[in-house]
Amino acid sequence: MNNKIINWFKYASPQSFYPLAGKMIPWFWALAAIFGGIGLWITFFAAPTDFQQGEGYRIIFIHVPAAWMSMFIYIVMAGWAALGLALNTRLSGMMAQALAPTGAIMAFLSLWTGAFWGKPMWGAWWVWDARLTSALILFFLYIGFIALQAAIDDPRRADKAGAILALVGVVNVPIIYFSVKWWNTLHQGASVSLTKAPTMAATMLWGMLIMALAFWMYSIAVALTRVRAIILEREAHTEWVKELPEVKGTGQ
Amino acid sequence: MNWESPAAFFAMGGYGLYVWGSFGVCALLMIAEPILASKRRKDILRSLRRERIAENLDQQ
Amino acid sequence: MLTATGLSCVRGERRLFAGLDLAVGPGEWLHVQGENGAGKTSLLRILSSLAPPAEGQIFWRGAPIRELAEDYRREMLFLGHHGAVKEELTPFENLLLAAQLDGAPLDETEALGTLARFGLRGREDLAVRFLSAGQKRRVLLARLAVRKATLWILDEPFTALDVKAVDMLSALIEEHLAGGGMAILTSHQSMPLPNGKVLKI
Amino acid sequence: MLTATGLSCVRGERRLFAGLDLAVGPGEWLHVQGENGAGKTSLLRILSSLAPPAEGQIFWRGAPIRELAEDYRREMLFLGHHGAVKEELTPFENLLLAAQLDGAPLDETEALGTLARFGLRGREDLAVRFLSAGQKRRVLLARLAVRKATLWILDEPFTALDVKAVDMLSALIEEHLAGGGMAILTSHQSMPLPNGKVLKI
Amino acid sequence: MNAILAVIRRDLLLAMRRKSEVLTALFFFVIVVSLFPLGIGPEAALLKKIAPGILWVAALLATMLGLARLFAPDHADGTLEQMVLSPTPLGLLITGKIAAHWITTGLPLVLLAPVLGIQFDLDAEALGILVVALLLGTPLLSLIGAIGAALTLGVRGGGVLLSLLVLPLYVPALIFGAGAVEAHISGLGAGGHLSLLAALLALAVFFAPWATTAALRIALE
Amino acid sequence: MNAILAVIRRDLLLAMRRKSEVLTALFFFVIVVSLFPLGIGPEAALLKKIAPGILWVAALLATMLGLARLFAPDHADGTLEQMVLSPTPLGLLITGKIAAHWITTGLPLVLLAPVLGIQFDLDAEALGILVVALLLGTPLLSLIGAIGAALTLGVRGGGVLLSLLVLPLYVPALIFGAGAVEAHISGLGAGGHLSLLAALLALAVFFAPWATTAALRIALE
Ligand code: HEM
Ligand SMILES: Nc1ncnc2c1ncn2[C@@H]1O[C@H](COP(=O)(O)OP(=O)(O)OP(=O)(O)O)[C@@H](O)[C@H]1O
Ligand SMILES: Nc1ncnc2c1ncn2[C@@H]1O[C@H](COP(=O)(O)OP(=O)(O)OP(=O)(O)O)[C@@H](O)[C@H]1O
Ligand SMILES: [Mg+2]
Ligand SMILES: [Mg+2]
Repeated sequence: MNNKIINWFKYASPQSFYPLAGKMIPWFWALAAIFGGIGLWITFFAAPTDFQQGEGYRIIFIHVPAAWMSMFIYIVMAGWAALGLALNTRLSGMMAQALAPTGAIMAFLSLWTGAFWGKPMWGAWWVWDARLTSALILFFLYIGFIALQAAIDDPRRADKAGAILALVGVVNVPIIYFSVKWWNTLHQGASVSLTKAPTMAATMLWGMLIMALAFWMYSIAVALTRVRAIILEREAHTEWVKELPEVKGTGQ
Repeated sequence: MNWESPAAFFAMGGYGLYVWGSFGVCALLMIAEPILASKRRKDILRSLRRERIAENLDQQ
Repeated sequence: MLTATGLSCVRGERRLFAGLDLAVGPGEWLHVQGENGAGKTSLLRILSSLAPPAEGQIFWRGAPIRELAEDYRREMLFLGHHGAVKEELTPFENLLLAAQLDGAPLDETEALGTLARFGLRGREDLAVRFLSAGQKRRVLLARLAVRKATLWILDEPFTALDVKAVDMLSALIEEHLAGGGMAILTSHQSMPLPNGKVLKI
Repeated sequence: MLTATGLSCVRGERRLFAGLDLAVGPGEWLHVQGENGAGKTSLLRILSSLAPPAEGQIFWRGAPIRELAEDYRREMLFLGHHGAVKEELTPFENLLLAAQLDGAPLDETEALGTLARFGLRGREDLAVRFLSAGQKRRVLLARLAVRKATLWILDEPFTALDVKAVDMLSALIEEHLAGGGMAILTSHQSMPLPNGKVLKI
Repeated sequence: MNAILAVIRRDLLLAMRRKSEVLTALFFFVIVVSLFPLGIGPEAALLKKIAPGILWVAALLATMLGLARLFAPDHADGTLEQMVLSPTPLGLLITGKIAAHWITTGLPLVLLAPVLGIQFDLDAEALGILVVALLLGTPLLSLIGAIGAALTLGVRGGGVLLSLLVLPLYVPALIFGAGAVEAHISGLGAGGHLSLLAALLALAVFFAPWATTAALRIALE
Repeated sequence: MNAILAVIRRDLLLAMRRKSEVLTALFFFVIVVSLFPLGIGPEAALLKKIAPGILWVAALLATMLGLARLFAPDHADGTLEQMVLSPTPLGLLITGKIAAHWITTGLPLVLLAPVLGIQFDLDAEALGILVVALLLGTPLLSLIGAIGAALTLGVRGGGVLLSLLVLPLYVPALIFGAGAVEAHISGLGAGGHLSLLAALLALAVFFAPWATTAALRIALE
């Protein structure tokens, strides 16, 4: 028990996390490739044509995982941020910073694929639907987080300011979600509404779940890659970085 | 298999633009992002190595 | 009694100083000296608890200042490069409001008297914006006289002051020390005050 | 040759000085002295054509500076309390851009050399925002060395500089004077330069 | 409590001294509201329909414009540093500053809004609801805005970054605020919207000063 | 000419250094545009009708927000004083600064506007006209704005006073700009509006730099 805590703290230091992350990355890439392969196969070959939406519905296999990821990542990011504020561990801030761009990309993908789905289905690239609107606002929150961190030069300050923003955001995301939803249902005009997806066929469900797993693995792998870069940038002048094989020139 | 020919596959039953527009951008971003992330690491490694060499030169 | 042990300061990737120890007792003052960019201002900000040190500990009457928090701040007064003086307000209003924020409201006659002592007679009701460089500094320094603090931390207090004002301020500091106060100053000129210790960075 | 006759300055309803005459010839410098708020800065702004005098005339080589306009400004360099230094840019970029704006682009090695001369080696690529008070002044003063002006008008140039920098700047001014330049300075300290005239306000 | 009052008095005095700032925030509100009919065209029915939305967006922008100057001047001249070093708890001083901000920007908007509402042909009851909604909503805008102002303090490009951070967080206030008036106009009753707005305000009153203080401490470190 | 280019290069360099400023002006535009549907409600037909007005008002506000920082930083750190004292004619330097302002704030808006137009379901031709109108209109906004920025330089509460001065002057640009797109949508043809906009621009190009320079000289005296 005691040992575990010590271990945990050991890996919370950038110095020991850096090589650990390096070892984990290839595994996550491999998993991402496997799940991605299976998922794509289901997407294009196993899943049957939808009798209502034709082939266009295949977008759902990336749209939904991207939308899920964009929300998950925000929560994970806020979690790291809270940890950083509470325990003052350096790694937490770096993790939050590494996750933000991936989260923003996921949010963007959900918007983009949604728009490319909406055009054939609704005849419009965009409608001011509750879900769409709150996804858009989530994207803005990500951009705000990234812009704030980019605008502050001192990394420690950037971490803390980012952490507060992420926490304020995480309180607000559900508020925003429900307020937009309510706004929309009260005023739903003559415009189109999201046709509730029919009870999904088992293949589709499986395809979506597997694609979601692939997105998970991808996100972890990229975030770890990025956190390694951030660790190096921040700790460039520490002894352990200077002793790294890849810096000494003996590795790679 | 639900596709009669590669052409049918790419046409996606008339939804080709939309389906490939989505999957294309998705693939593009998911390829670009890891490349950029690892380039970021390589860049900092390169500058660290350069600094090290300069330091060694200074000491000599 | 302020003591600090093993202080170090890192700005960006540059280590300005490390392993710095200091102690100032009642009636003593410390002259922090060093070249431009040596880290004097950074040290003063650390001592005043505005910035945390990269390493090391600071004690006030034996207790760490991090823990003392408000108790330390009540006894300490920090005046830096910036004025903390509102350009739109008059010297008089500035002085009254500063005292109110400190929780020790000031009597109007006392405020007027202090301003006159600092050579601002006739400028009490002119917005600070119109004052000359030296007069602005004087408004700031007037806080020294009204706020009863034990430890003064002053960053280049003599900047922009003319000869008369320099003498007056020296006398003020001397009086403060004689009453058992402490002071930490930076200055590029030498200072004619007794009981000084010098700390070179 | 800069001459001025019958200058007076009014700020608000206060007449700071009146009937002021002065003349500075090649190789000479003028030390403007006075208490805080006497009107030194106001005088310098008038002489540099930034503000018009309430009364009086200023002549440069015999012609009124109002009429000379750009011809006067090309030969004159004014450095005041404010930096004219961009906090976001590095000292190196600041110097290059200032030179470009003056229409006399600077060679990169020359710029680096000047910065090193002003003790900013190792800070060439750090945004000015991070520099210490004295280092910021040094960036500003580096313009003295790169801009070839005949008349220097400097408002408290020694503020915030450490001993070494004060010596260096004095040497620079001396060199400028030896080469037939002129200078008008304010300072509350005495200055060890030859050929000085004193103007008390 | 005394400290809060001292800060409020100080900030109001400063606002009086820079009178133009308060007045022009108001004029900004008026002008933005008046720009829309110019951009959209003079159709009365259309304008009436979008009036609550426009009034709220304008109020939101007007509040936001003043935000950049909530802490910046105090930061620039070192007052904020002195506040951190003051023996009074920083949280109280900050609460005072937020309150003063609302008094100088939010309150005037609330008072002016009915006049502008009349221009769009809103009836008396709708105007009443507009005022109540703004009365609940503008303090919320000040509270949330203060967090953003503190986070962007001393940061490059702070002014516009501030809007980026704050505007998404303003969305619920906007939706319920404008929604209240619209719901009334379309006969649905504004009660629900208003009580949600009040709940948000209660949440913000407890949470925002804390977050603002934490952000300020970081900015000054 | 060289001087103009030097100033443009300098300001672009500064803008790159404060990247967030440029980017966030853009996002401000995006966010303001997105706020309106939230205030007004999700009805597609209504939104499509008011889209040009909203886009133009948002562009106008986004330009205006950056205006306060057109001369203020240069004023604060004494650069402007040095520009006045520089042997290069001040008018040229100022023209350079205005051009740089347009490149960093106006141009990105023009490029982004079509994307936002799509959100409001505008068709391709309407989007084209929107872009042309903005291409003519945003330099106009920068030019007129520069006069206001110069006039309010160093004035207390300048930021908001600025909006007060500038917004009324922006009205013609707004009416013709938004009018062009609306005229097209309602089938009237946008030619008239666009050529009026072009005429205004030509007028401003000659007149505004001169007025700005004069105002700056006064501000610095
Ligand atoms: C720009 C446009 C769009 C955006 C931003 C968007 C956003 C989202 C988000 C955030 C989710 C996850 C919601 C959740 O799990 O509760 C989601 C799921 C989903 N979206 Fe979209 N969407 C868009 C367009 C569309 C379109 C056009 C369709 C279909 C006609 C669609 C169908 C779905 C379906 C079926 C789900 C999964 C349903 C579920 O899990 O409850 N979306 N979308
Ligand atoms: N991000 C950074 N990276 C590298 N160096 C930095 C950074 N920030 C500050 N510095 C350096 O830290 C030092 C700060 O010094 P400080 O302001 O404490 O000096 P000082 O002793 O008060 O000098 P002065 O006499 O000029 O007032 C400067 O040398 C500055 O160049
Ligand atoms: N509007 C005004 N009304 C009255 N007096 C004013 C007004 N504006 C400025 N003054 C006075 O004019 C003087 C300006 O002096 P100036 O800045 O030239 O002084 P200085 O000699 O440079 O002083 P220092 O040594 O402090 O820099 C100050 O005494 C100031 O109080
Ligand atoms: Mg210093
Ligand atoms: Mg002066």
